[in-house]
Amino acid sequence: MRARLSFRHGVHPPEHKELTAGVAVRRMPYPDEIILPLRQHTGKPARLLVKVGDRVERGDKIAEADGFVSVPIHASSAGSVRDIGLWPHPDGSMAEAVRITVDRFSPQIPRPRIIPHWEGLTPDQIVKAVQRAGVVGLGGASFPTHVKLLPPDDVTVDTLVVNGAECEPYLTTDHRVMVEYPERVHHGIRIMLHTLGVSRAIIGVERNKPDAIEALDRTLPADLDVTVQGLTVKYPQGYEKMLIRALTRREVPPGKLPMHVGVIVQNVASLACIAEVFETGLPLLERVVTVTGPGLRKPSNLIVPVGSKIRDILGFCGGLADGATEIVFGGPMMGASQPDLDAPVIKSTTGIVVLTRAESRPRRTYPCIRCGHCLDACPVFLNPSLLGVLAQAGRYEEMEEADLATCMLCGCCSYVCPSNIPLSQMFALAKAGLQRRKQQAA
Amino acid sequence: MTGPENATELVRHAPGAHEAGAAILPGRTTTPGYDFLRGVWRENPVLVQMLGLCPALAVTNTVANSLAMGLATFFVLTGSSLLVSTFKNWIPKEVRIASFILIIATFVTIADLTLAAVVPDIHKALGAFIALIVVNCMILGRQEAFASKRPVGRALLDAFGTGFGFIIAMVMMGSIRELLGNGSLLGYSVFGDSFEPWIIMILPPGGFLTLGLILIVFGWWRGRKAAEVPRVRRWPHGVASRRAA
Amino acid sequence: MSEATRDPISAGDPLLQLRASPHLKAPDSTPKIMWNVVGSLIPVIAAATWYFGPSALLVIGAATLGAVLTERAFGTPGSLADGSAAITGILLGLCLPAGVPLWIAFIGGAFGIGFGKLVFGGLGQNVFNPALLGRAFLQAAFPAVMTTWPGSPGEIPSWSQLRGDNLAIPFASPSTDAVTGATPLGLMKFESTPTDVTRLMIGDISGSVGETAGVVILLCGIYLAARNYLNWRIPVSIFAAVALFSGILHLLDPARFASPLFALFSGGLMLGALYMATDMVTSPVTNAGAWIFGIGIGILVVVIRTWGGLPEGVMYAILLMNALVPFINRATQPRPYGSRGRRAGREAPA
Amino acid sequence: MSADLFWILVSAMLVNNFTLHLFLGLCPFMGVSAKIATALRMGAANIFVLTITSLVASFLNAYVLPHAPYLRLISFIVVIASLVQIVEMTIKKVSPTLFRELGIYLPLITTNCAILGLAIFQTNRGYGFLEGLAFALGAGLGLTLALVLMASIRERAELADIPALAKGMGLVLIVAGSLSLAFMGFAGLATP
Repeated sequence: MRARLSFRHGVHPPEHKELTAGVAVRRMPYPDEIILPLRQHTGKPARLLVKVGDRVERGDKIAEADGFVSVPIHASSAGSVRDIGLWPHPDGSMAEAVRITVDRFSPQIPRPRIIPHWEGLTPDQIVKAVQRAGVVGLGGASFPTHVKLLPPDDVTVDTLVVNGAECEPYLTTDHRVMVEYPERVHHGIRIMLHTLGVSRAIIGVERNKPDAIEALDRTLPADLDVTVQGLTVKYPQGYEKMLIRALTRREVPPGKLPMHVGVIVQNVASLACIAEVFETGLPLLERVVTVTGPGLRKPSNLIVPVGSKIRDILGFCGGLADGATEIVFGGPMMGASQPDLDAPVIKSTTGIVVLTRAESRPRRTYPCIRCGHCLDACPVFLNPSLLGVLAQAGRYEEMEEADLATCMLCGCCSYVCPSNIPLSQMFALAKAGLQRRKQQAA
Repeated sequence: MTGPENATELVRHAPGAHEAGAAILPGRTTTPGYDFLRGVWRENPVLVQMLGLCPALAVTNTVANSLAMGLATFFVLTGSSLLVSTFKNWIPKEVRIASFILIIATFVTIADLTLAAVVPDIHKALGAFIALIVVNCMILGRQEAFASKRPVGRALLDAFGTGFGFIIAMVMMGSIRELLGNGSLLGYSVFGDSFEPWIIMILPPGGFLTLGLILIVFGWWRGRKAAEVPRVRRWPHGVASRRAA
Repeated sequence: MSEATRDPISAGDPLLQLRASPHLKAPDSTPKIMWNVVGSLIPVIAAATWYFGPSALLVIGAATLGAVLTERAFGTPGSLADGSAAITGILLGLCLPAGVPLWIAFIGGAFGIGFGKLVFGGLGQNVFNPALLGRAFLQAAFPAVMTTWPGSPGEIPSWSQLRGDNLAIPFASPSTDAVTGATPLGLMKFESTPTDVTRLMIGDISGSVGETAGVVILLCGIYLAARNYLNWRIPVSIFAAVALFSGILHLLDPARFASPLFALFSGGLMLGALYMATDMVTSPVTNAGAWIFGIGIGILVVVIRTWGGLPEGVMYAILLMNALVPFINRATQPRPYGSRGRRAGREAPA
Repeated sequence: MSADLFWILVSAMLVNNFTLHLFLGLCPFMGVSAKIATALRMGAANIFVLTITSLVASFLNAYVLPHAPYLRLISFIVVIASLVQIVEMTIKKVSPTLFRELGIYLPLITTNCAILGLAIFQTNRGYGFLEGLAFALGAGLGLTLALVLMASIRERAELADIPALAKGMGLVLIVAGSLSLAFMGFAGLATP
């Protein structure tokens, strides 16, 4: 059964995945320097364990989890700690980071198994092992994976939804993972199902990746209830709530988590990562990153050590082409522009997209003409037109009444707005403003 | 009967009544000239305070109608102000609004019957709107806010000024609407026979649009004047300082 | 740049831009939509010229000039470029009789933009369709001129002849020596004479400059709908409501009430439904609202045509529903994702 | 008979709308039309008072005024004002909730020209008891319609970039003029 599954509304930005969709994943050589920010996940930053001058081996823990919603950080390369201090973070701020000079002559030998084999472990032990491996959601959300694996007692999870949608234009990270490591994905699903005590898994893949669907189908394990579902190609199909809606017809109420409707969502790359962690016994040290865009000479899919600087990666990909104007971490719809080429790739970096003037040229803003295109685009059925007017008037409280909280800043409204009103940016500001007001009131 | 709280409600809710009420708070003195001029222009009942809009829109389709309506209102206003300020100490506070209305209604009845006898055509054209002078907030507002608290002379001055201001507004509206809507003024053709009249001007929408446009033009004119000579007010001596206080 | 350069910085000298997401943008823009609407009107204007000769171009030109000059004089600087004033002018010109004096067309355009749009704050803020407001103003101001229809194209001796006193001196009444006719709706209402539907469709009838060629307007509207420059729900619901309502009446008394096809292709319904009612600014933003809006217009059109004093009611129907749009928008707010149970029918699970 | 009543109602509501075509009830139309919620309540209060007024006017016309026509105006205004006062006190006693909703508008309505206008028009046109009721209902509905339309437009305009000059009453008047223009479409709407 392969009905056309999707959600309502959404947009169809040009995909541009052809740049890297057929390019096999290569391994990038170790750069000269690795930058490891202590904040690479949602939750509390990790607590520093090393000091300047320390020698670290590949896989060494350099910072440990600080609390439950936190994960440790491991050295992705052998070398010595050169510096600890503020460094450009991909989110645009300066954040505390460990700067490691890579040992050019180290063989980067895998250390003895750090993470145990999963067979025979209890679910609790697996969860602990996942946390110890520093695994976070690799789809971009960077939420610590182990937290999702411990649903509270009052919710029953019946389905594992595997996110292979990859709806962001340009990105082919998950695509290549599915095509090249389908067994790992299935292995990861097996571990997850065992841990959660769930019997059913659905893999959702957008239909623009037939080879990925084919690969996953071919390697489908016979003993598990896993189905591969083709999904309509539409942004933001890969957003958790949209994916759940498309695959299970369930809707996550505002302020609730997917687990409250009986679903756990994992990204294919995260699952492959979990499988790899238990196979090799090494924590999360590297990840697949799509480096692409019209402003890049050699678009590629790379395995890069976490902490590699943009500069080094772009250099490996042939450098910037003429006319490159903007470097975006993540997909171009929700990603963040990078002001500094020294910012490192972190665990949640799905891709680096180099845009040119054609995409990034400034556009004149016109008054809202109430065309309603944003309402037709909004995947969570808000009225961005009204919210935008309220935002302009600074009426944040009224925006809250108009369900601003449901907005996930997917950017669909900004994308379609013919008047170039920066709607999602205004909503982000309004959300921040509301939070500030609430804090001040409290 | 309508109690005192109704009166305050009424005055508070009448648009523009806010400033009008503030201007005559007890303890503040105004010059006789100011009492007169305030109503004529500065606090023109129609153009500034937006009172008495119903007649200003309904019967201003010709200058003659506007003038008749203006004069009738003027008569009722001065008559009531005279009576109210004369008998202000005899009118019990609790029933003062009702008494005002009774006094006004009496004068309106007189005006109604007089117009019917003297100019039956115009009386017919004005129709029910003569009777509706009773509920013209402007008149009741002046009684409550001014005539019932001031000596007879001042009350008359104020009524003259306000009534005159009302006539000015009425005639202004009437002239614009008759000129465009009929090509004439007071019935005399201005533009000649070949003029294509703008019928809309003598229809209800024309009333709204004309007043709206007048307000916008006045706003623009005031804004320009304020920009030219900031903070200088050309009003009788003492007024500017009082306003500033 | 040579292949040797490995350092990305030196490769393209990027002045790195920082922008908020999304970093991609759909190709549509407000001026593009507006000028596309203008472009889609060219066949309609051509048809108008074919039927009403140079008068059509003169009237459309005068109305557009009135609209554009007013926008230029009082609007925000540069707002002419977005094309919305031009649309207002052209649409107004298209719904005037071909014989109106040019000064009247000019005043209509100026009034529409001035009182219908600029007073509210310009593009996007107006409540009433400016073209229709201008038309309604002219209808109320100069009722005689606005109901003097030129004879149908077949009755005019030569194509190049003016269809009325277009060139009357400003503020003067037009002379009345042109060939005049009656619109199909007028004939139907006052003389109970229906007009052949094929003639209605091709436009060989008397009426406003641009509203007679029903099929041409329909095709242009379909083009706009296909490009998502108009909300197809509005015209579809108008047509459905008019066809249904007038169909019922027609069944009750075929002699008095015209057939649904006649109702659809007569008067300004095609132009109104496809170009005026779908004006984005003055129609509801929600799709549920668009249905309500369209059905309301359809019903009002039939009510006014059937029981009102005027033979045609499309303009008033749209203006009245324009006034209701803020209310409709409030009443049809979409139900956000996850708030199941209180969701409107529109968002019901597929 | 019932058809006549229906057309009286439609006529008072749409064709000769009290506010937009007869300029009655302009004070609430300008003053209490900033928010839809208050506009609706004001409209409801108006319908209520208009209906009562119509009843009273019918009674006065039938039994009192034939004897003293020159007292028409005075008796109307006095009786209406006192009646509204009584109604206000009754509502306050019987239903405090309703009073909170409508109460504060009642005294405002007393001196609203729409009320006296209704009584006078009803008398001038010689409407009987039922016709008067239909007329009052139509007038009230028309007033409410105009109020709500104006309020919804103003709520929208409040968020718009209105030019400083047109802010406030200028815009309200022009919107009223436009509404009045649109309502002209109902002209001639009458018994087929």
